[in-house]
Amino acid sequence: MSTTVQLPRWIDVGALPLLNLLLALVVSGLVVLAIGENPAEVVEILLYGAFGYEEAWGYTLYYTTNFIFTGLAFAVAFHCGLFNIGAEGQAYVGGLGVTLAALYLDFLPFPIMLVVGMLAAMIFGAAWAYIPAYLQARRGSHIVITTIMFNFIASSLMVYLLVNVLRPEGSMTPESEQIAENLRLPFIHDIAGALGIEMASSPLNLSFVYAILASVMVWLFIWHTRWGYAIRTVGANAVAATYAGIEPGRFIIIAMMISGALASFMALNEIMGVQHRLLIDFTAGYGFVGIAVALMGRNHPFGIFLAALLFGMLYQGGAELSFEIPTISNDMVVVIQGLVILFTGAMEHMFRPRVTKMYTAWRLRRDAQEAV
Amino acid sequence: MHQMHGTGETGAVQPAIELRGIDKRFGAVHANKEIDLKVDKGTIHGIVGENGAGKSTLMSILYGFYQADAGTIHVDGKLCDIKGSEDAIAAGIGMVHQHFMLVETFSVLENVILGVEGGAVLRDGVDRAREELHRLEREYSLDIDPDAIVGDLSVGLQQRVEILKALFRGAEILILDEPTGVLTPQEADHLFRILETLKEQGKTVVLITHKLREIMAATDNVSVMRQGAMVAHRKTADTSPEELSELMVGRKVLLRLEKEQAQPKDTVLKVENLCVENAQGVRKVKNASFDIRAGEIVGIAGVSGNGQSELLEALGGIRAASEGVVELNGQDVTPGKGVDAAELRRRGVAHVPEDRHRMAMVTAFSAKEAAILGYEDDPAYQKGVFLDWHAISDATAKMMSEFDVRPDNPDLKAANFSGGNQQKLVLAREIMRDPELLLVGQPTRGVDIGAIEFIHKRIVAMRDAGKAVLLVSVELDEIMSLADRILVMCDGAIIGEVAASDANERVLGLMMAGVDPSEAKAVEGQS
Amino acid sequence: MENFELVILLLDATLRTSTPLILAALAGMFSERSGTINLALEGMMLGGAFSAAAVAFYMDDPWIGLLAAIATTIGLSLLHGFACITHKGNQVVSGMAINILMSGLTALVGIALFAQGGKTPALDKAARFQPITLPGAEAVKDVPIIGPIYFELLSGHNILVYIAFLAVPAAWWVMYRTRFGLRLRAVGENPGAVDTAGIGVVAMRYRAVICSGVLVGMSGAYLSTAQGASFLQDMTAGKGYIALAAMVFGKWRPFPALAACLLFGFLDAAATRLQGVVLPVIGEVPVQLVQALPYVLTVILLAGFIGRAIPPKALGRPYVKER
Amino acid sequence: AEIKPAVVYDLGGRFDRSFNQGAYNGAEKYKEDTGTEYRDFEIQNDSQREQAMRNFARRGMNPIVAIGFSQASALEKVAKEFPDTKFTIVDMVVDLPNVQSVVFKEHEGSFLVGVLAAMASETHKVGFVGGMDIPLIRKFACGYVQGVKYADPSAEVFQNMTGTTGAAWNDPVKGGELAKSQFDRGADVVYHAAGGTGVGVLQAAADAGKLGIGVDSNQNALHPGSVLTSMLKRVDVAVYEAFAAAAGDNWQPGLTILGLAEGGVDWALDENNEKLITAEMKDAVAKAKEAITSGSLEVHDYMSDSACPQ
Ligand SMILES: Nc1ncnc2c1ncn2[C@@H]1O[C@H](COP(=O)(O)OP(=O)(O)OP(=O)(O)O)[C@@H](O)[C@H]1O
Ligand SMILES: Nc1ncnc2c1ncn2[C@@H]1O[C@H](COP(=O)(O)OP(=O)(O)OP(=O)(O)O)[C@@H](O)[C@H]1O
Ligand SMILES: [Mg+2]
Ligand SMILES: [Mg+2]
Repeated sequence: MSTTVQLPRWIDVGALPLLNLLLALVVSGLVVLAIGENPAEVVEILLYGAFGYEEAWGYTLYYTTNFIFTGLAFAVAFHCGLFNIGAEGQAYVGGLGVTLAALYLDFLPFPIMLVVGMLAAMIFGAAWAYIPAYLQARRGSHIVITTIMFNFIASSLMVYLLVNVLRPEGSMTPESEQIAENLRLPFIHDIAGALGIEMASSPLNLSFVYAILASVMVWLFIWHTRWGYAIRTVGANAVAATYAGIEPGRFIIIAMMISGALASFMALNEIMGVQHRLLIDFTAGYGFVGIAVALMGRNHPFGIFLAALLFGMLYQGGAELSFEIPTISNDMVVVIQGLVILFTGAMEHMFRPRVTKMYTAWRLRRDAQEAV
Repeated sequence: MHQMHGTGETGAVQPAIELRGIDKRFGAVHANKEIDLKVDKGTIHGIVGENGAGKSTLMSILYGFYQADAGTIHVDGKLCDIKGSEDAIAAGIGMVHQHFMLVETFSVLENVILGVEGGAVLRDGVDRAREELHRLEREYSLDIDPDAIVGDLSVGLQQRVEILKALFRGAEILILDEPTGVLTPQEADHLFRILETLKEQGKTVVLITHKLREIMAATDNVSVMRQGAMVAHRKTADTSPEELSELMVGRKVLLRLEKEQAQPKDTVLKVENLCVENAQGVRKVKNASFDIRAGEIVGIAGVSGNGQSELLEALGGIRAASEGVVELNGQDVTPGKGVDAAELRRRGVAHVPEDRHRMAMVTAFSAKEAAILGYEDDPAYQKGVFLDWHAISDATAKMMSEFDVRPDNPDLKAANFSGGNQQKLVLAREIMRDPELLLVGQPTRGVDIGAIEFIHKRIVAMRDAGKAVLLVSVELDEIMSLADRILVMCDGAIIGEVAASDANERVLGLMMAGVDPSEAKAVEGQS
Repeated sequence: MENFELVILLLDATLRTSTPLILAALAGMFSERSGTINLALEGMMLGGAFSAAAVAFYMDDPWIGLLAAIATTIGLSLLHGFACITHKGNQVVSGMAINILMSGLTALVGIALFAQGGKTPALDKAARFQPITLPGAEAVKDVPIIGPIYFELLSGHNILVYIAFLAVPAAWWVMYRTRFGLRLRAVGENPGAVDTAGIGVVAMRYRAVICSGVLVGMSGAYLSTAQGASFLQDMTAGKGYIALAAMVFGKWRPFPALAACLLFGFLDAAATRLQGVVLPVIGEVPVQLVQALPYVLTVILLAGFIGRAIPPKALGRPYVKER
Repeated sequence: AEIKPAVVYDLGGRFDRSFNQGAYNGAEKYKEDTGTEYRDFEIQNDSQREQAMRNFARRGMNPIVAIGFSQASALEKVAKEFPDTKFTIVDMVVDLPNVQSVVFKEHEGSFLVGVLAAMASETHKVGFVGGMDIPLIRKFACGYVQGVKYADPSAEVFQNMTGTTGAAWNDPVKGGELAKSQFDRGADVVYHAAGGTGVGVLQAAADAGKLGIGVDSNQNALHPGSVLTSMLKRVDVAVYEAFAAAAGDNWQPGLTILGLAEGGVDWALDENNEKLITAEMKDAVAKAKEAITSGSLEVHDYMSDSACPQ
């Protein structure tokens, strides 16, 4: 495709993903029809569930927060040419960091704890990403497989710790103790309340603001710093990077650690923000959805924000859906998710050649006319 | 290589291949423009043309690898609808691709039988193939162990496997795409002997090459391509290298460059006993020692693949030295010992690699992003912790205007510039840094005539400004017109040095083929 | 003697637990040797398990269930192929998508059909693969050594277990001794070589993923109609990924992959039995450690500390001729 | 009064043929009896508990019955947010003014099936397969062991837990493997307290021609002739009672403990297993039941001191 006329941005990052998304939704609609429900009704409930009332907004944005973090995590690694499937494990281990900090450093005052919790998550998440990164950079192990393996290893490790180490005496569930009140991220409705604005209560918390900040920082980092430049060079052409004196291995490790740190921020939302304790599988597949979010958002923070919002909406609206229509369980949302990933991610090239051809033909004709 | 016999009555015999009106576009690139070509049976037919002229594309269409947008193919006078390589093979066409099409983990035998296994179960077919292979090996003296793993073989031997593949499939017409680019002179000689044998057996050979010497020595007819079009057909006997090169580039080839006598000053680069290994651990540079002084251009001549690329990469800090010392202005900068490409750049070494498209360009970047590759740390491009895109844009615009890069839009994606313009941008980036030492490989490969003159002048101007230049080129003309001193490399070693004033093509050619310098001069003296 | 019995029983359990891994690992091998990454094993296995259980329930015949499973997984393979081979999509993303899709779809369809929260109804004897007693097994039952080995260990498994173990030499033979295998391996190493040899790359890769589908379908059917007696949501519980790890661990070759599956199956069987057991020195065996061992071992292998696993060269790269 | 009741099931879902299904049956029965519609929700992962309860509460569902100990921390939170909503939690104690906690004396019921298991066993070896390894399940195991020893002091009991996470409730393949391993070691009766996982245990027993013992709901019908009996834990009663009490305005917060005496636990006898239970067994178990309800026989509760008498 490189030799054809470059597609304008609005087609490349706008129309094409939308076309694919539309197809995913049409197929989802067919699935709904197939199980004997009315797609129009489903859409209505989905939208109502996601945006129809004040609290819904809070939930939608709460899910969005997770997806922004995992989407950014995937994108940063992707700019370095790496396929990080390990956000799930990195966030999980990041959650361990937050929890340990909260349980053992609970004497720290609130504002300091906000920073310490974040650092703890980052360090743990980045450290978990470091090993596959090192193996890729220095020993050539394929990062896709190692990060998958590391998800499972993280899962076993965390179960072990939760069951044998972190579970409070006498508790039946493998969960850590609750973290102290003053170490929790404030809910947005509480903040608003303090400012005199009445808001419905929802799990939306300060980490949403972190997510927005993180998006801006990632944007600045990737496109406006030397390291970001180096990372993109390694991703686009590792040979050229070596030529330029940018050692690919070093930036593979840097990019993966940043990626792991971003993934770990999901733990801030879930643990410091909402659950207030470490629990089994709190990552709930958000890490995997992050792949779709990043791909749909063309690995750009703004696109990721939009895609994260879409998935946040699907999650929240989907929960509503399973409440409203008993035959449609939460699994419907999982199906839609799968279809969206399939069509916008795996089949993203489906329309591209045709659209490119059409556009090229149109351009050539226009240029010819102009030449006359 | 011995002289060819003329083909006699051309036109009387049925052409083995006839292409009519072949047209092919890759997106916006018009790779083949309504091409007509006739290749006579039992001849060796050369095709020449600059990089990107469309030679490989044309032959790949004939072989069914690509599909033409328009045009017809006739084999032995019959219209042949070639939809894929399968049809081409059935029509008796075989091709040795520029980039080999071999399965490296397979044995020679497995590679040869792939696609013509002779049955759903391998055993019977394999035994028969082994015998047939033996016969072919003997007939064409293509010695090779059928059970060797192809990945372990040298490039020359891999090429034999490709030829065997074609012959095993009963090819009557054999296409070879730049077969000698990767060969040692001895291997090349052997190849031409094989081609000769093929011709004697009545087979037809199409030979693509850049080397006019080979065309003159080995072919019966020659066709010239330029920018996707077929511009001329000649009987080899009726043409000359001068005419062919003029046809290839579209105007008279440049004459010697006007330049002053060099005024060499202090030694800038000192290389002692440098050894470099490639990724497979094969020693490609063997005990190279030389130095370059400020105010001179040192050229390195050699058949490509004789270690020049590795030498250049090592000096540019990309490849580690396994032995030896490199000093820059008296300081140790031996590559791999704590010194990398970035460090060398900081110390004033600019590097224009041979394979610019792959190594010096990030085609996914915009032109201005590509224009700071390697110099992204330059304080001039920083604003606090951020990159100063305004400054970078201005600098890029300056490079573009000075080196006439078209279109002069710093925001355009690098991939959307033509090959030649991408190269000009790389040259601008490196030369405009005003470095102490310029390492430059194939500076004019693929750029147009106007640009060649301009680039040559810039390089000489650098020399005159007291800088050191190391020039690697396979074009003897270029070496001879630019360099003040010429080092000849063969099989990884620098086998001799010739002052530019004493150099001529024959001496250099002999030395490049590995003949000892004194002997080479003696041979030259006799003629 | 008692220890001997225990070992036999442990190995017996190993055969049962490694069977789905073997079938799925071979499935992965066919796909990946042709150059198509198959992360979708997990989802395909799930789809196969569901179809097998649902159809076996309606038809009261495990064989029809098996066919349905295979049909389903072939369909999924074709979907994977359509995304990655035809449309040159990202193979990893396609695999993940199929996994997620199947996790949801099996439950959704299950609820729609049976209204049991995504489960299928329990299958009765006639609808499941039953243990087969090998000839003479009863006779030697009480002979020391031979009895336990033949009667306990080798005899008394269902047909799919035997199929899985026979599939390994069969796969080896196909891979290394037939024209199809030669071309399949070639297309995973250098599709250009296959193309210029006059063989269609796309068709070849499709055939490979179809083989993959057949095998992984059996693996899924084994879970729900042989080892288990119904389908339930996410019942594969990561077995697809373990199989993938085993395939990598076996360096993309049938017999080493078999060894890896047996090892991983053994670890699983042992973990079940080691639970709560206090061993000298180590103390109580952390089950999680044993569970994580396959993954840890695979990572160590990939890191090149024990041998080297070199994937097929063209793995993960769609075949693009005209840029 | 008019009520809008809701049930939140634990992992495993309403058709686990066991614990959650008991709750479902209770709710269904109430609906049949009174015509009152109810809402229910099956959670798929831990993060959903809170949202599910909050969703119900926000929609004015009342009372809300949460099934399973895992719901405790989520319920605690939501109950505080909705002080006017009545919450009932089964299997766990949450001390709040608007929460009713219902727990069972599973050890007593398990004791009874232990007696039956010991008497049915010919090998004097019996097994136990638990779900998630938590004190609650050890409580089942401990009561069972006591029952077995009561009837046959020389009998041996094998014990296995399926896992340590919620997934352990829903892994019949693993359950089957565990049961097989116990049969391999000579057991001929296996009792499970493993939710959905237990389906695999009972299946394995039926496949091997041995006996299984069901739990929570009456599972005798799953494999007639192969399920010796089921330890009934009347979650259905708990749910039914909670609904009924709320409707009758006599719903009380605080702790309710349901044991043998209260009819909260029992063993199941129906046409599916009547051939397996001999008169002698019936007598023995009746005697034990009488002794326990009268207080003359005390079954040790594992959770009282995290230990089981050997
Ligand atoms: N890889 C590519 N991706 C996108 N467009 C390309 C690519 N290569 C070439 N083009 C477009 O096709 C046009 C022709 O390119 P090509 O490299 O064939 O030029 P050329 O005639 O060889 O010019 P030059 O002599 O400068 O190399 C260019 O102007 C460019 O816009
Ligand atoms: N597969 C392809 N996809 C897109 N463009 C291509 C492809 N192959 C070649 N081209 C373009 O077609 C033109 C002709 O290329 P071709 O390889 O035929 O040149 P060539 O004469 O063989 O050059 P060289 O001497 O460098 O081998 C070039 O501009 C090239 O960039
Ligand atoms: Mg070419
Ligand atoms: Mg060009």
